[in-house]
Amino acid sequence: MKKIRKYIDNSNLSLFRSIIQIIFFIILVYGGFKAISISEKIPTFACPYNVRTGGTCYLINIQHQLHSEWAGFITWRGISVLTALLTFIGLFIILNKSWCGFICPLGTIQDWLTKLRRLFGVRFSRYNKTSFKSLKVIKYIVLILLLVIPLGMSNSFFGLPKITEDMSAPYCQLCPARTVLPAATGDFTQFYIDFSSTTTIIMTTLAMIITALFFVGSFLKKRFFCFFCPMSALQFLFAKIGLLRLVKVGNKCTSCGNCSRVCDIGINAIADDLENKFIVKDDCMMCFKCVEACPENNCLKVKFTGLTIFRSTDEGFFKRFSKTKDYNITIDRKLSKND
Amino acid sequence: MIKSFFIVLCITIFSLSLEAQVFQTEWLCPYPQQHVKQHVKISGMQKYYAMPGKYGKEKFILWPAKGNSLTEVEYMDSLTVKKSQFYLFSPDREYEKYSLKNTKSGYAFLYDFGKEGYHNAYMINKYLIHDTLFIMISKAERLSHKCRNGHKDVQKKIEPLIYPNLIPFEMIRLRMKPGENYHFLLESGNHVTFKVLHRGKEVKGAEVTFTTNKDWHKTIITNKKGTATFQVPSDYFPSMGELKQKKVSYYLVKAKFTVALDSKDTNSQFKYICYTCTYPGEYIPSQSLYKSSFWAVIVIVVSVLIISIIVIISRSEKNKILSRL
Amino acid sequence: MTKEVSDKLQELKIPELKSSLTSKLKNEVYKAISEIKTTFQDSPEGMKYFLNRYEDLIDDQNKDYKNKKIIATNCIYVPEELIYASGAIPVRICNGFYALDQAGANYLPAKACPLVRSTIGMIDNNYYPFGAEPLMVVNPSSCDQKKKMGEIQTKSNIPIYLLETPPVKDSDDAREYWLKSIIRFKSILEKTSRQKITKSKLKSAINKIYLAQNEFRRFNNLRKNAGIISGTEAITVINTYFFDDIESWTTHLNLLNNELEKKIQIKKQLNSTDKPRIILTGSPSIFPNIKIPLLIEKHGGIVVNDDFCSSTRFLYDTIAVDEWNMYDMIPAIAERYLKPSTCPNLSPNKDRGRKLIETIKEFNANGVVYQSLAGCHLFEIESLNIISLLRQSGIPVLYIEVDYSPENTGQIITRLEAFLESLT
Amino acid sequence: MMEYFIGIDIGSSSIKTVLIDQNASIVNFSVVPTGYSFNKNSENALLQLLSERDLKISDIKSIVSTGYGRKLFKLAQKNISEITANAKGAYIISKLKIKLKTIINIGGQDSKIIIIDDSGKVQNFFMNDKCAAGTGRFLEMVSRNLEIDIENFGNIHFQHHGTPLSINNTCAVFAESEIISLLAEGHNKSGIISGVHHSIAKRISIMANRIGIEDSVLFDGGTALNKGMVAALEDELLKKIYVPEHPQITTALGAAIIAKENDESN
Repeated sequence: MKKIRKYIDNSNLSLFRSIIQIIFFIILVYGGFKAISISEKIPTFACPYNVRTGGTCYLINIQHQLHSEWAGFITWRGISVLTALLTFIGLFIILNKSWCGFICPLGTIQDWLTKLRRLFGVRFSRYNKTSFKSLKVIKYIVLILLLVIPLGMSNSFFGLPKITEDMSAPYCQLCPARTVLPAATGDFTQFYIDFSSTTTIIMTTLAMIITALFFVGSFLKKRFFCFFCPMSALQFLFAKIGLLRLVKVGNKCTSCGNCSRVCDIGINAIADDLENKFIVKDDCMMCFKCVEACPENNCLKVKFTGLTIFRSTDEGFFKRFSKTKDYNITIDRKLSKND
Repeated sequence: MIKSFFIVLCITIFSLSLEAQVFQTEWLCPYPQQHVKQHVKISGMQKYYAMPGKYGKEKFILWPAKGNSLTEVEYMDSLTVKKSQFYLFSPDREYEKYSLKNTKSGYAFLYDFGKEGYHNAYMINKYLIHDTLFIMISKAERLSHKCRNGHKDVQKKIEPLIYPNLIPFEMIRLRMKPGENYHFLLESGNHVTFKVLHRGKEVKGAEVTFTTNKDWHKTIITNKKGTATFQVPSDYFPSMGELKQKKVSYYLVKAKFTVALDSKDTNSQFKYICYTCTYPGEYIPSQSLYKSSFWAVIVIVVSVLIISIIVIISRSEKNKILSRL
Repeated sequence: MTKEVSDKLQELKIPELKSSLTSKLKNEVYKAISEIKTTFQDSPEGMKYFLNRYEDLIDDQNKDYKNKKIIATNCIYVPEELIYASGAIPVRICNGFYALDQAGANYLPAKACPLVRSTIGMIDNNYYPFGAEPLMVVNPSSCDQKKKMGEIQTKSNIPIYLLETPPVKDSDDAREYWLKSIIRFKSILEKTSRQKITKSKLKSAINKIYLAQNEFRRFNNLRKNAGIISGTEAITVINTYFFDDIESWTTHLNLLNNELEKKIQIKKQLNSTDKPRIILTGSPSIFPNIKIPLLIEKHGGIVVNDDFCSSTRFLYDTIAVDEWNMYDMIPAIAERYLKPSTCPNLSPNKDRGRKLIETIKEFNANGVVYQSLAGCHLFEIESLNIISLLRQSGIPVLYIEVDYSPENTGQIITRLEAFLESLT
Repeated sequence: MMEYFIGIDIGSSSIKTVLIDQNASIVNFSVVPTGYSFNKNSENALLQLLSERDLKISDIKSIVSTGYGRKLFKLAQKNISEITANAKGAYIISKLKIKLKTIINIGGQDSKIIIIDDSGKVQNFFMNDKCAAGTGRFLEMVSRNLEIDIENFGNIHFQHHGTPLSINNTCAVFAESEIISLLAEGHNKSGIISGVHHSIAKRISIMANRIGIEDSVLFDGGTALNKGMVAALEDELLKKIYVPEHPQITTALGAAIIAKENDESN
């Protein structure tokens, strides 16, 4: 058992993650060719606008389901809304936020863009503390709008006129996944400006601007979009009850800052926060790069239902970061009793 | 001399009127008369359903009608309908001899949503004039689908079905390749192909005319594969702001083919059989009417430029520190 | 010493003070080495290399660093990676020689910190490890005595570069200021060693230090089995990193680690000795000033670990770089020396107490000896809250004032013995 | 058969030996000046002690030495630091009378403050052995100058009424010249003596604040015999101070008790 544990702790998790990302990218974006469909309520992006999608993102579901009168929620429609939400939570709990880190195709595209930038040696951008704090709120505003607008379309709030039908599935119209994922299968029909009414003109132009922002942003800033994504905001409401957990032992931390430096999203709180154990912050995507980069034994641990499946060890750290090919030293530690 | 001329004239008028009378096309009209609209429920995609009531819950509805143009439609009443035969086939080929129901909105074909896929409804009338037997077949395909039932192996379920032994002469709409699915909507500007079949075999040389509700029509002779392809015209020009993306307009396709009987079985009173088959359908304005990818590309390129400039300026301050690396 | 004799010596290019200084240093080193050899009978085979390195340290004819570019550094804050990447070798010149302390006495007041005085003594007498003169001495502005030391006019004409370190470590401005000062240092380094620091050179430098750190971490882990190796020997082993060539140091430490691991397999018990396990903290004790750890281990204690910046702390913290490009490596290097640092010149220094208590738990030590060099105000002031923190968490602490002179061990011994007896 | 243990405290100014039996009651004790070769003197003191109770060296179960010369005393099986010995001795002596927490010991060459926990183990201690001010040596120097024997310093202290003369010089050596000038100005000796007592007491109270003393304080060591010193200390520390019957021998007694405990444990 200890041998397996040691092998896992020394393993190169980033390699493993990029393999998983590729696999799920194929499943979620090209699943339709083989009629694979994971489920209609996945807690990650798998855009139904992409005809060949291998599953459907839950956001479009919830927007359609909320597009009904108040009375509707008491009838069978309310039950279907509830069951949809429960399946979403059920799926989400298993992998917690690592749906974003390991599976989301949009995230995978952003990681590839980062690798591209790295090739050209362009410097990455990083938010300083103040802008990080202020930009953090956007994804919650988007989530609230995403839930309120469909309701506003079918019921009039405080006597105001109902929102026009053109705004159906408001977030999906603006979401970069609608344009990017179908493009990945070669279908560029989603790149259009719809002139049929002023609302559609505004919405589709915004969508195009957001797509441009998506490409430029994630080329320069690692995981640019994930910072504004309402799915991560929706997920965070249930992150605390997830089975997969990232736990930090505060007093083992030497606050060396490695974890916040390698964090793609640039979360500083993981290095500064020494108090609470459950260290997943709201924009964390649980890609576990921080656990790989932590040189302290047992400081950062990945637990699945209480069982530690991956933890930070100094041996693992040196195995991952140093090269020993032209030295006659090997990095391995005899299994000592107090491990 | 004048007398003979006069006789010939009245014969042609008579035959014309006969022709006209005989040759008014019969078809199953998917839209009701104006004055009965309130008895009928309309769905998001302008598909008409019978109100739930005497005949159980919501049902598809088709009104047998006559008339060459789609605008002045002469709905058949009880008299003419008596002689015709009605057939109804569900997607898994269950056959049911059908009789019309007299609903508030007139004599109509009513049938359940039932199974996923296309339900076929047929009306057959036979007329004998001189030595030709006119067999008028009006066909209608109605899709029944609920998203809740999922979208599994859609291609198989939407294949056009034919019944050669019961319906001698038929016409099918070939499914759009690739990827036609339940949510397929024929857009003006797209091509649609019809195949004419006589007792299951493709018919070469049949006349297929395609008419829209703006009385635009076009006739094509089927080739040796029995198919005729039309390009759906775009005839919807709304002013700014009133564009309804999903405005449904109807089309009617009529195929006509006369077969000469061989002289052997002389006992029949006629030498020629003239088959005609009608097939109604809907189409919506083409997306290119209001969607332009050209502008999308422009917006993207412009915003990429603007964003990059903004980002480069905001990064220059940090670059100064790290520039000496 | 009549005038003619000193003139003759001047011509022979043997400065008179130096000859007697060498002999003083030599016997200081030999005395320390013999002390270690006599007190610790079963010291592992691998120790020999490290003790010999000290003997080579003080003989000027040693050819190790003959034609190499040397950069003398004076504190943990100076980034070694940059020096290695610029093709030079960093040599740390803080030392524990009492003779150099005396030699530097006329530059600094009596109450000044002996470590700074011995560094000034080394610079003034041009007495560098292996007799190899550095191109430049890098002197950080960490504690105030080191900062002022840079300005003192000594006989040596080697340029002293002041590396500006921030007084605080948590604020963003301090980190940016530190990054800028590191970048300025990089360009100065490139000028002095006339070699451009490129991405690949920096990466291989970081890699060299990774391997050294890996061996050190193994060594540190092994010391959890108290009694495997004495604290004094451990401090001498790590102190040789100051001046030794990094690759040979790493390979020899690797051999020592393997030897220790075999020893643990044979011995099988974990905490074999019943002697009280002591953790040393406070001002660093650098070879040959190993008075306190030696006395503790002579009188029945065992030094399990320490958090001196001259031994455990300066090899402990590592860098994790996401993209091996300059714009990521340089900030990473800068953060290595600032963020995890628990040097008392930074305030507030909450991390130090927290980490000390964590090391105590990890090495299940029984007590802490807090030593502060006479005149080192930083450690003296910080001792108040560190000692009260340790007292609150029920850990016995002894505060001792130390200096480099070998005489006043009598009083220290009584205090140490009383403290050790109160632990058993 | 009665077992006997000996604790010997080889101090800078005097050698104190204590002989106890196995239920820790003091059989005999002696205080002898250290002189030059304390090795020989301490041996004689030991033999002298035994002969008074007509015992021989062989009857002694174990001997523990403490104090400055503890390492060089051949006869002792074990030597411990005087801080641990002092703590143990003071704890045992005062166990019945007070709940001891702080021990102030002013010896010949140093002055110590020891904090013990309620089981008698040393918790924290502070030692001043670098500066002669506040040690017995300072009192010896004053007695030489005033040609008054230290023993009767105690009652002379009380002859002086009113505020004691302030000897503001902290260093023992310079305080000597200050005392001489005070004498020249015609101040009476009792004022000077009480001034000296208070300056020592002040030194001790500075050390006390550093370490934070707690209630039930015990004062021992040679200087504790001097009543005036005890009074001065009580004024400075504002605490009731308990002085054992023979304050000089507490450390030696502690050593003897530790000898007994070690013997019992193994």
